[in-house]
Amino acid sequence: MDLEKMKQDAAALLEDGRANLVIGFRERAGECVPAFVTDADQADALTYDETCIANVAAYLRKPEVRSRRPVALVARPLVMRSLVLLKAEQQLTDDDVLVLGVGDDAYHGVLTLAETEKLLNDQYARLAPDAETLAEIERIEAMSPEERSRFWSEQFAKCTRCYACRAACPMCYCERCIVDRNVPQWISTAAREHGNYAWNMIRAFHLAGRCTECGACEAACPQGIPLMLLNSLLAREVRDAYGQTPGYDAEAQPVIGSWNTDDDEEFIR
Amino acid sequence: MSPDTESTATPTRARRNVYQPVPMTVAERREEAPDVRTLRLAFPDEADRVRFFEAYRVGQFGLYGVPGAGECVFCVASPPTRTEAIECTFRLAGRVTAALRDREVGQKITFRGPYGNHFPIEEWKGRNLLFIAGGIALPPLRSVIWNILDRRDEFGKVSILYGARTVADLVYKSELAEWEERDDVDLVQTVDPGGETDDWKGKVGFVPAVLEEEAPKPADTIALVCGPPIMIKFTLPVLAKLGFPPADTYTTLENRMKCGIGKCGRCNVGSLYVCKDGPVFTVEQLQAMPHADM
Amino acid sequence: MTQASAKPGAGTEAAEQKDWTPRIVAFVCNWCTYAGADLAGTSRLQYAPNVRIIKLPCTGRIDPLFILKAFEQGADAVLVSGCHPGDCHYTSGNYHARRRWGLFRRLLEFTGIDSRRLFFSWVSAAEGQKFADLINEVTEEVRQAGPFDTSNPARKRPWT
Amino acid sequence: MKLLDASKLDELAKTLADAGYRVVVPAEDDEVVRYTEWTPEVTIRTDAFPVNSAKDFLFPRSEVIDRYELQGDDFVAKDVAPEAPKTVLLAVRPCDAQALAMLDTIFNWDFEDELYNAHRQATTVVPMVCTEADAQCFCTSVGGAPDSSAGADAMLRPADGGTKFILEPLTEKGEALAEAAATALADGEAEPDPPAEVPVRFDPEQVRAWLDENFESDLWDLLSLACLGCGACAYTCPTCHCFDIQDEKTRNEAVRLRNWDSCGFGLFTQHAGGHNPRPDQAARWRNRVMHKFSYIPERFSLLGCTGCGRCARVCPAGMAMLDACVRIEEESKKAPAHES
Repeated sequence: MDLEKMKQDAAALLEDGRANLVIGFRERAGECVPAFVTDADQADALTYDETCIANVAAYLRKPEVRSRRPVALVARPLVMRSLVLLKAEQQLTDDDVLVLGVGDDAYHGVLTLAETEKLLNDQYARLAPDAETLAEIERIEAMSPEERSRFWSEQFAKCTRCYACRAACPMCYCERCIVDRNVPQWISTAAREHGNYAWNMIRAFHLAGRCTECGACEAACPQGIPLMLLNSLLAREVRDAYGQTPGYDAEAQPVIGSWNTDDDEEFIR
Repeated sequence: MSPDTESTATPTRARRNVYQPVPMTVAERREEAPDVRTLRLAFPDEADRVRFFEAYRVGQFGLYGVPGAGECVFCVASPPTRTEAIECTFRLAGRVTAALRDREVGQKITFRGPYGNHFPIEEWKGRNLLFIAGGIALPPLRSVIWNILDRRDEFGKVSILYGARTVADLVYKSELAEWEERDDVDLVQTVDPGGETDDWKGKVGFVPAVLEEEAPKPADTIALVCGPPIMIKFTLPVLAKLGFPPADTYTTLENRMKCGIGKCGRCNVGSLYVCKDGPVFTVEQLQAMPHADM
Repeated sequence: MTQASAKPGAGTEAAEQKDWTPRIVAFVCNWCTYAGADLAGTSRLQYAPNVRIIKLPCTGRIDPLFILKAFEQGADAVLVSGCHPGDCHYTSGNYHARRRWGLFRRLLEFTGIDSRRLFFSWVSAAEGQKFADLINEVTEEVRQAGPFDTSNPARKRPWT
Repeated sequence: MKLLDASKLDELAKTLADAGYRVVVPAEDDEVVRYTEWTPEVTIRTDAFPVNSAKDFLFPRSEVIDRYELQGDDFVAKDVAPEAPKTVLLAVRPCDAQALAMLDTIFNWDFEDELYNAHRQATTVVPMVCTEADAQCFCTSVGGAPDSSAGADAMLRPADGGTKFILEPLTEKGEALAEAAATALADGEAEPDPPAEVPVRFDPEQVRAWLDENFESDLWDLLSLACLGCGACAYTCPTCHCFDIQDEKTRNEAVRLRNWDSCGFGLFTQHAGGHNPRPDQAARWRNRVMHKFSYIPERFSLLGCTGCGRCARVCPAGMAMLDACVRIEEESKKAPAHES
């Protein structure tokens, strides 16, 4: 991958004012963490490898970042899809962002949102879901309901309700999250069984048809809860039952929020 | 901070833990303005009442609650000179205030307090007092006003400037009428432009503007200001211009609180806990904190 | 243990088990299924008394939160029922609901609330008999499935 | 000298459990190491830094503080007895033990918190000297040390090249624990291993001096730009103690709960009327740094940070208190703050 070219592009964007901020990655003590570059001469600190898992599109909901638009983001295909999806959901316009595209060990240069959409469809139309995650989903599906219940009891018992999963997700942009609403209080805020279950169910479900399976939420979870099992299960259902893979079409209707007359209703009596 | 304004709060009864409140009974409830209600609360347990009034100084607050809904912080709106019951006045804002609003006479709520510091009124004997309040922020000053009026001889001139968005939003209307009648109280009422009614006899204008126009004299006078942040922001410069020294100008901070006892960590302004070191501050103290968001 | 002392919450677990009858919460739409239930009633059709009906304007209004809350608070099963496709009073509420439930039930199954506790149906205002039959069917199936596992993470436990 | 074979930590835990202790140990749980209650099934891991802090067992993430029986519109107060089993925090990090001074202070500085104190009094603290540290460790910059015995009732010292532990009781609680563990221990001599080398990265006095002069600074905006506003740092921090109080009810019962909360959340300080004294993430992150390095020192004469580095290890945005302090110190050297 042409890292040097990416650094040069980032510097040039900042230099000529096409972007006021570049969000990419830097190395810190052997780890890859988000980097915020506002001056061209800092662009040299940028780096990228496959451990750069954070979805920096999440920053676009931050007022402090929005006030610096246009913002350029270092984005891999799954993050690009988040951006296209944000545009489809009217959260972004072409003027807000530029993309420093990375993927398949290649640097794709500076892209507009429209070019990003095209690149995705041309080169990344078939992104294989994570095989390990799918296999784990199938393993759990093969369990009895009681075993599944026990598995998730143990997982959700770890949840401290720090909401790092929500914070790390670009699609969690509600001004006031349902869990922070208390009239009425639908979801218990205590880090106990039922509140943890309801929170994790609703978080996953609010992302049904909107998750690009970038994995940022699971990576963000300090407690190691396998959140991608929930997200990927729903993503798989969205693909299989409704034939949709979100994030490829900025004109697309949301999966939940639209319908077909011939949608599956085998489960309805 | 003078020793007299330090917290005197003590738990009001022997309890299993510091968060457990005492029950109180709604003795009376009054509709003050749209969505603003006053509850008069009696102590079913005489020992709780005695402990409360041994501790209570004007300006302190309490946590009023309904089990299952939660607790809310309001000042004690009645003075320590009236020891049969206490009153609180609140605006409907969420789950707890809705539950409190729905409590009927004879039903119980929970209460813990008094917490926080207080207005050092014992230091004000013989001095004049100027009260400036906006909207729903009259209750913290109302307790001071009645405290002063109940000991009228000990203090000088009492002037009150009270404003609200509309005539309907003025709280304690019957008491305003009473103060209006009294010769020993000088009351000026105002409503925001457009908030007046046909028969409105008070002023029309924002509190800071009316204050400037009234131009009260600062000589030997303590000023107390309570209101929404925006009102305070524009009123303090007017007071300064009129010559009121910051050390003699008092206000209360109304930061969000949960515990009320210096633990939950959300009310702090700098290293000060509003629940312990406040809610009463002089403007001089506020100016010394770069941290106060006014 | 006598019948009288075996009220819910009063007896031992074994007694509860013995005297257990399913508690089913039904979220139904105002225009079709609720009218169907009404018709079943006015037609004096007999059906199992285990269902608590909660009426909403439309199945499109039934938030997944409602279902979670029902399980949290002790339901053994949840039934969601509305107008047949094409019959929605608001044109498309039931189509939206159908897609939503198609996904949400997968999530619940995956986390241990299986299909023996989640029911979906279309019942029109004219289908009083279908409603009565449905309730009987659902009640029997839940009876077979037994009480909802109190160790399921969805269920609220006593506060400690 | 009371000795234990390094391979027999599990046996020590079992002996203590048999003696009636709830034994909290760092243990492997999927791919994460966390402090957890010892059972014969757990695998103790002292080689990795636990993701949670020991505060979980003194200040639980959710705790019932009050309870009522509801009778229609009426209610009757019920007893609340904190569940405070006799506990040993075994082989925790010295920085976890050091943090107890902060918690002890905040829960007792004025009003005494009976719930916390019940847990605290029932707890014996047995840290293990760290012989390894990672890039996020900075205890030595904030008055701690990898072999600090601050807050400890007894110390576990790795010895003889990691083959043994020395159990060294320091307090009465520690003695009682050593007695309860007697059957797992042997008398003998061993050479303590050298503690980990943790370089000093900054001077907290220097940081504080800058903080005291720079409530308003462009640096806050820059430092907080990465913050996504979650509670991961606060919830894993051993000294963070902010909480929310929330009621929950069923038809017959209402409970009042104390749940962890974080100053990083936007709603933390938001008034009912909508006004927010900390309106943006810069103000919230500033409060976090100020609280630990200025407000707490000013108020209680102790530091609000023990340099455990958990906040950095868990932060999804790659933020770190260490980095912030180092940066602040750099800044203060650029434009020296007034002597305070």
